[in-house]
Amino acid sequence: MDHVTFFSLALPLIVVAAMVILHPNPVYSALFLVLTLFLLAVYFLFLDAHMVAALQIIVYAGAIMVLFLFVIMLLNVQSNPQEHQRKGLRTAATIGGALLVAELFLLLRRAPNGAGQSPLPEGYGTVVAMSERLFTDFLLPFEVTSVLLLVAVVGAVVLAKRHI
Amino acid sequence: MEHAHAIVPTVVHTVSYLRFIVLFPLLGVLFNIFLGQRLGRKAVNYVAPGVVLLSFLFSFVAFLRLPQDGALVDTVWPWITSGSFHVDFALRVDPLSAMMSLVVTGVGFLIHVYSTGYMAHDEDVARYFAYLNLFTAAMLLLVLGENLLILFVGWEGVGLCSYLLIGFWYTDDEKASAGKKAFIVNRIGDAGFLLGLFLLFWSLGAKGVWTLSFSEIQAHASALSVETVTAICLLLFVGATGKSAQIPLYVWLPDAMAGPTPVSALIHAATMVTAGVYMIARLHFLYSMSTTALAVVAIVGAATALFAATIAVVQTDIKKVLAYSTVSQLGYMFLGLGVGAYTASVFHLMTHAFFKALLFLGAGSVIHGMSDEQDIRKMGGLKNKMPTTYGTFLVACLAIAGFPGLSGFFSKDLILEEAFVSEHGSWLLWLVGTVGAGMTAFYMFRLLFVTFWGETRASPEVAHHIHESPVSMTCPLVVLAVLSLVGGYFTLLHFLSPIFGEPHEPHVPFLIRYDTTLASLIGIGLAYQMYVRDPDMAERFGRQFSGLHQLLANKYYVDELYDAVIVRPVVAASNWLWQVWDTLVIDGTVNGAAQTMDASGLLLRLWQTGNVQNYALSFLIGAVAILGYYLW
Amino acid sequence: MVSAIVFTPLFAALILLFLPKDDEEGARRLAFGASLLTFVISLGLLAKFDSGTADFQFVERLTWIEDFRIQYHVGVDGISLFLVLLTTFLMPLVLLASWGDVHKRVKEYLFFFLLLETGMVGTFVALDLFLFYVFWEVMLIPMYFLIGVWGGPRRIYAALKFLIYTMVGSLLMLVAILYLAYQHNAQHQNVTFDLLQLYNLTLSLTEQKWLFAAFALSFAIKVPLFPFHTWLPDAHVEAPTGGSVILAGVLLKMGTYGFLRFAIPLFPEAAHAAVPIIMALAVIGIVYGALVAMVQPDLKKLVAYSSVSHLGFVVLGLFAFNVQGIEGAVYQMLNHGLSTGALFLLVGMIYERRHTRLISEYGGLWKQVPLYASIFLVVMLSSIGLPGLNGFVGEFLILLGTFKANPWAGALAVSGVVLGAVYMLWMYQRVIFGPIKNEENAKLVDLSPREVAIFVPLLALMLFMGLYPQPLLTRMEKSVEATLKRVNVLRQASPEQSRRAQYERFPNRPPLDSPVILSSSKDDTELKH
Amino acid sequence: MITLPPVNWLSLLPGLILTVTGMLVLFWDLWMKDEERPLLAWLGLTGLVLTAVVSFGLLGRSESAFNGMLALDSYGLFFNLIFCLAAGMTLLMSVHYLETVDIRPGEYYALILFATVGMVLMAAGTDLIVIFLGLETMSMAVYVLAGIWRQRLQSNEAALKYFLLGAFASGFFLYGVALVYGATGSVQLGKIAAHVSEHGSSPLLLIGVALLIVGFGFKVAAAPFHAWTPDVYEGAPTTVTAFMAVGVKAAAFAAFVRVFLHTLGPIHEQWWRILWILAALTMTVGNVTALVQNNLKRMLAYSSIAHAGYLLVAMVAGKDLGGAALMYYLVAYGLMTLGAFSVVLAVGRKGEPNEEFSDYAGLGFRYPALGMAMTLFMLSLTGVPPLVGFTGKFYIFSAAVKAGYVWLAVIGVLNSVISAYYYIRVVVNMYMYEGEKVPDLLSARPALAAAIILAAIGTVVIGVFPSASIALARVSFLSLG
Amino acid sequence: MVPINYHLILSGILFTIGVMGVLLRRNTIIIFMAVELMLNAVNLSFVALARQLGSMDGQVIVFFVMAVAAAEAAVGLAIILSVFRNRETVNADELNLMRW
Repeated sequence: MDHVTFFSLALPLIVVAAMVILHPNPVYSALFLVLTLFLLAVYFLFLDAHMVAALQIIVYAGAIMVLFLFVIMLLNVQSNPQEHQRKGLRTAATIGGALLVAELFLLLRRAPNGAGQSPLPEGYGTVVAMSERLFTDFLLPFEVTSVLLLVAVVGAVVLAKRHI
Repeated sequence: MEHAHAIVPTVVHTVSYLRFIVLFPLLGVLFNIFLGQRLGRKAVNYVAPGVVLLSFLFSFVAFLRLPQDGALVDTVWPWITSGSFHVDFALRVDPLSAMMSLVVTGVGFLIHVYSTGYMAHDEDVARYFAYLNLFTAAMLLLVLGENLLILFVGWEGVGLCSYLLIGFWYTDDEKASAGKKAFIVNRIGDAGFLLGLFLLFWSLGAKGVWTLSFSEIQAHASALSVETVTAICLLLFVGATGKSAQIPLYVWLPDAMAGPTPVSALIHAATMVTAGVYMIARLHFLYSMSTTALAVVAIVGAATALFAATIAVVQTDIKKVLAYSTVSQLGYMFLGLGVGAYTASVFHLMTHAFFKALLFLGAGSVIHGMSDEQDIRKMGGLKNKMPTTYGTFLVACLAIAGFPGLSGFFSKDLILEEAFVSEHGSWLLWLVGTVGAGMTAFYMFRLLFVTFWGETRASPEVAHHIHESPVSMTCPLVVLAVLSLVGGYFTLLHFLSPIFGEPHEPHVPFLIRYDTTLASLIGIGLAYQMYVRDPDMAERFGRQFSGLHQLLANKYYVDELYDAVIVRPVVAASNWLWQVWDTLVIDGTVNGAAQTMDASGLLLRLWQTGNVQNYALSFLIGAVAILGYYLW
Repeated sequence: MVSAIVFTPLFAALILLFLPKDDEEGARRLAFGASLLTFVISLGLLAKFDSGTADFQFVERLTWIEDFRIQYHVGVDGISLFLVLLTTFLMPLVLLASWGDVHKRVKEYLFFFLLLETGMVGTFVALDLFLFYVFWEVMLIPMYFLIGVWGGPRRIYAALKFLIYTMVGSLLMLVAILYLAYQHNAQHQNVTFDLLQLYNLTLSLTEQKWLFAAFALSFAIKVPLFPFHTWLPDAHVEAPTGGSVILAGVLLKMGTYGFLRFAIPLFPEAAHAAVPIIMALAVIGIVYGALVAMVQPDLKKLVAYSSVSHLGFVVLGLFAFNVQGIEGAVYQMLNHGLSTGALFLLVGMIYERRHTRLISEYGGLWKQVPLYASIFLVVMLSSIGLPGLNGFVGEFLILLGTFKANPWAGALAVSGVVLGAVYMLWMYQRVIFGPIKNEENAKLVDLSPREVAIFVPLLALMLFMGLYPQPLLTRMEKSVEATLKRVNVLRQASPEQSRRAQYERFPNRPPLDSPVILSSSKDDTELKH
Repeated sequence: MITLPPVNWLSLLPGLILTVTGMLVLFWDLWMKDEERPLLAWLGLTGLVLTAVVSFGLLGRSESAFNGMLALDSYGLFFNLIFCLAAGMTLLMSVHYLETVDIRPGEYYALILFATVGMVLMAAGTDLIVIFLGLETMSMAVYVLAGIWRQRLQSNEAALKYFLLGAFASGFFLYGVALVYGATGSVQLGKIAAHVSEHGSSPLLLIGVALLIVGFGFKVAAAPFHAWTPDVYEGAPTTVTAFMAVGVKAAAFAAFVRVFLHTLGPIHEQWWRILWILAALTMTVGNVTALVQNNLKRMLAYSSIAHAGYLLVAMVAGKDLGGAALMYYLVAYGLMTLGAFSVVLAVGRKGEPNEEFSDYAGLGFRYPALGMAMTLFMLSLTGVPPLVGFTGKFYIFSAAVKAGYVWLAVIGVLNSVISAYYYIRVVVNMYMYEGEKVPDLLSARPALAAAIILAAIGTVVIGVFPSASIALARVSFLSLG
Repeated sequence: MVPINYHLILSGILFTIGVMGVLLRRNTIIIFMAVELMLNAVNLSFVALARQLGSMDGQVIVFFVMAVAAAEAAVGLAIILSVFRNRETVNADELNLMRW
């Protein structure tokens, strides 16, 4: 990824991500999040992560975010009039956030920055490469994910079902 | 290597019957405690004096068997051994202690007998005799103790009995207080005594002599430096001022008159109060080493003699007069000790035991006859109603006044002479002593005249009841009167020479030779003038010198002074320590620590606002801090 | 045998739990019997004790926690022997006294008492620091309950104060114990909590000072040394009679025992360095305790503050670092156990009758209860150290030793003797003497045979220990000397001192020189033979 | 063609048994009558006992499975025992509790079992992703469990707070994983360890470490990441609170210790100061705040924070004794905390939770067994010998002192003193005040009674005779290599 | 070519935005969305690092993260729903039944 591509993706990403948390209307926030996810997908493409990019759009932007939007609509939550009241927290959070980003910046700058990466193996980032890893070394996590999802399902049902 | 072993002057003969001298009174104590109440007054009246008589007999046996230049020692059991410290429970009879034990048991027996009459109407007689027997035992332990610690045991023991007996009529708060005061003032002295004992022990220990035994101390005393000896002697003397009622610790003795009169006679006149004199005599070899210590003893003694005499002049309570007189006479003994006239001093101790016991018993007889009245202003004219008492009292007064030929004369004269001529004496000491002697004669005869002569001033009911005391009381009076008469002829000088060395014949100037006689005659004459020939004169004087009179009548306000300077500040300080320092400061700090914790808890609790975003914020702060650590 | 003494009470306590709930009499008998049995067994120790050695006797050793080489290691020497005996001796008396003063939740009361006995005896016999610590803490809990449940109106505050205060010290001591164990590990390649092995550690002076401070704080709180004493009056005032007796009689001794057994021999140089501080605190404690005791309106508080004063003597004696001082201190521990224990019993008995402890409520009791008053008198005299009774021997030896170590401290401490007489006699006068001012007192009943039975052994022992202390002193001699040797061997003796030490072994030879006594004898510690 | 790697069934066995049991519970629940539902608890218990037995039997093995993703070692197995203890006791406590509240037993028991699966994975996982997934599995189940009493507002709120902060923390944790991955080129602990011991630390690694600390810090409830704990513990159903306090904390520590003491052990120098401060802060904040609580559950929540602090002390102390000390202490902590919560349950009754301190007034003498058990637990939590809490603390402070962290040990013991105050307050209330609360009879709740008795016996026996368990903890910890 | 730090720093910025979102917004759903943003920032790191290292592991991990995100979404939204049912609010400020 060259500098032009990087910046032309990074800057919109930051702006859009910022809009997620800044826009008063939850629906818009969610939509901005979807946008962020899209941009990220594009970003992933440039990083040779084709499969991930696809999943990002299908699963994340497609499935998960729809769920979010659905709940927002369901609860019909409007922007909260008291949104801006807690000034102390806001100031503290802003300072904390600024410190965090500054620290991350300073620390990550020091990270080893070999721009010339190791040569990519054949088929890097493809479905084949992905699934090969997934069913060999990552077999156990893959199976564990099933338990995780089972828990999530049971949990969601227990909590959300009106009358059990 | 200048350490020299002094020759131990006495040959020790080990015997095992001395313990019985102490044991009999102790058995009497047990009898009185456990059986006295049950077996009744009669049994008590026989047993209590009986055991003392047995002690007297054993003392007498010991006295008779006393070898020419030796001592009898009875080691009963090893008492305390701790490291290099070793003390036996041992008793010793040598001329000094033999004389003392005879006086104690002899006078003690008489007073026990007297008490059976005096206490005839008291329901608690068993307890009384238990105390009295215990006192006898403790006193015997004191005089017979083979070492300084056993002496101290007796020393404390007699203090205890004094406490118990002064407060014998405990329902009277004042009497109980007097007992307490006696014990506490004595304890102050004892503290000094203990320190002296420690210093002596360790100083000798540093020379390789680990002992408190008198003979051993005597043998090695010369190894000690003069400074050390001075310190030891002065500390021990503090103890003596407490026990023997010298300035500044004499204050308890007048109050001690709250006890039954026989007790005053035995403890606060004849025996216990002389313990300090005995102790110094016992350790005379130490005192002789230190001019300073002797000087202090002499000055305190002389000062006390005069000081107490001045107070006695204006007292109106018959027992108080006698009490101050005792303090004064004890002053003479210390004066004697201080000028190195140990024999004279001990001699005076003995004669004083006779006549002062007699005086107290006489006073007791008077009080008994006057239905417990003690104020001499309400007496008068008793000489006809109580002839025996009067006669014996007169003998005693003459003896104490130093009337020539009676016991007091010899001993007092000896002391005054020595005060003048001894290398440790001075004309000033002599002068003070002589003036004091004159005053003694004056106040004693004032007492005699006011009490026994003239018209009775008692209320009719009391006057009606005035009677001579029973035989059990008058008999001891007579015996003591005889002793007061002839006591001066007991040749103690020679008897005690194994202890104090051969007496030397002092060269005494002409005037000094008759000082005692003169002083006593002047004193008696003055009293006669003031209280018999011109009874108003005393009152006139009193009015003319009302300030002085007040001062004397109030005993120089010493009690008040002590109260203001010591007692009150200490109590106030204690209260302050308790309520402010202990409760507020220390406990406040402790509780404050707990409260700080609690407050911190309340403060930290504010962290838990219940708001999930605040929690996230604290979370973020933590993360930022940790990242900051790595950045830094 | 030692284990039997430790665990008999515990065993009895467990049996007690299974007794029917309302069988109070049976529970009392069981507890009393068990404590009596324990006492009898402990007499066996006395009988078989060999006073010729400083070694620990009746030693039992079992591996307990393998990983830390922690052992169940118990044994007694001449010092702990008597403290064990004191504990087992007081316990039946206290339980006998409980017939009168405890009427609610009797079973639990007895349960905690027996548990307490196990803890106390265990503390005295433990030779493994871990074991010691376990017993040390175990003992806290029953005492806490005894104060908190059966105590007076402010019992909860007092109990909590007692617990927390003691814990602060003891937990810091735990860290110090751990440090020792691992220092041993560093030096000798094995970790151990065994006291006898830890004696062989070499520690730098700085280390010693820190560790000594940790131990000393714990013990100073327990003693209690001024200014750590404020828990004591509260605890005493609120505790039930039996609790007070044991608290004063035994628990406070744990502090002084701890100094003697642990703090001083483990850290001799630090102990020497601390002498001025500790002596100063002890002397302050003596005078301060006495003064404050003097003005107390409450009987129990008075006795409590008197304990502060008395224990000051004990600490003073310990830190004199000579035979007299330490033997006197150990002796005084026993004395204080007896006399203050008896005082608390007396106060308790009168409290049962009148339900007040205010001195001003009493007066003139002799008339009504002469037996009580007489016993009180003897106990009081024992407490103020009258010769012929036990208190004197201890106090005298302590002062003797202290005077050697530091004449000024000795001189100040002697004032405690005077003040002791002041507050005791004053109190006695106000309670026992005088006219009966309060009508209630005219109805008082004198001691019952059971109550007299409690005092007979106490008084007998007071008299015996006052007149014939030698059997006790002989048995503790070797142990005390061994402790002293530990304290002194590690110090570099100056040539002058060693010469004197040599001389002291042959006391009949004249001295080589005549040093000025006071100044040079100050830090000289003599050892017999 | 992909060839599946060989599957080491043995290493999966504990997790597998639990998963299957959980699913059985779910299925059986479908056709079960209401009054039979307690049987589900016994089914779950059977599974847990079986897991424990299997784990115990496997002790001593040392195998790596799934290409270094999962370990079959004594370390993980020892933790399995703790998890089974926590879950098993929770089930015992739940049997009667669920009858008094509106909670569906089927899902409840299944979720507890699934959460335990997650814990087992966390303890045995030797790959950050496995650990992460285990963590999420466990967390997800516990989020739901916290809010499973749907009618109770506090329960809802607890779940939401826990969830939001948990997800937030997961983000940090995952970020840490990412950076560690970047720094070392792998997420497998073995490879990370090899990389670290070869190359030492790098800035990227250290940020990763920092973020991992944050993530673990949240799960173990270390200050300042602890703030959720009191609210969630108070709001969640009591049984779940107990489960969280013991199980979740143990699991988090299991992974924490494996990652830090073992994998990142070579760069101990780089992180011990952070944990030192966290430990000191956690102990102090937990204890001091607990002082002013009036609700027993909330007090126990703060107490659990404080105990996390003690456990962190063990981590600071590091490899030599620290790890084993931590494992032993977790057993101790588990026993006494579970016991304490059991008593809290026993004192409560339907519609009347009786969780305030004042509700305990006078209980001690009226219910001697209950009182005695609670006293034991409280004293043990304080660290009074010879109970297990003391032995555990002794072990931890030993480790600290041995490793040279004397001052941390001092802070620790001073904190113990503070803690005495509030633990003893419970005892004070039980024995020194009068009250008239009447809890349901314990004899009508045998399962709960069994839990209390079990915990009490454990508290005493393991405390007085700790040798065996200490040895086991030591051996297990050493199996980490 | 852009150095790896660029990606990482961008990831860091996005992560911080997510964190800020959690702290600044009252609406729990939006807070939750901010958390998702954080996860995505991490994903970016993973992918960039995987690219840098030339290993597929990072991408596989992203796959698992998505699975976790999905699970979280299901559970999280269910929790929010159940709270909303009882309290008619999703405002974080009003979740204060338990405190101190």
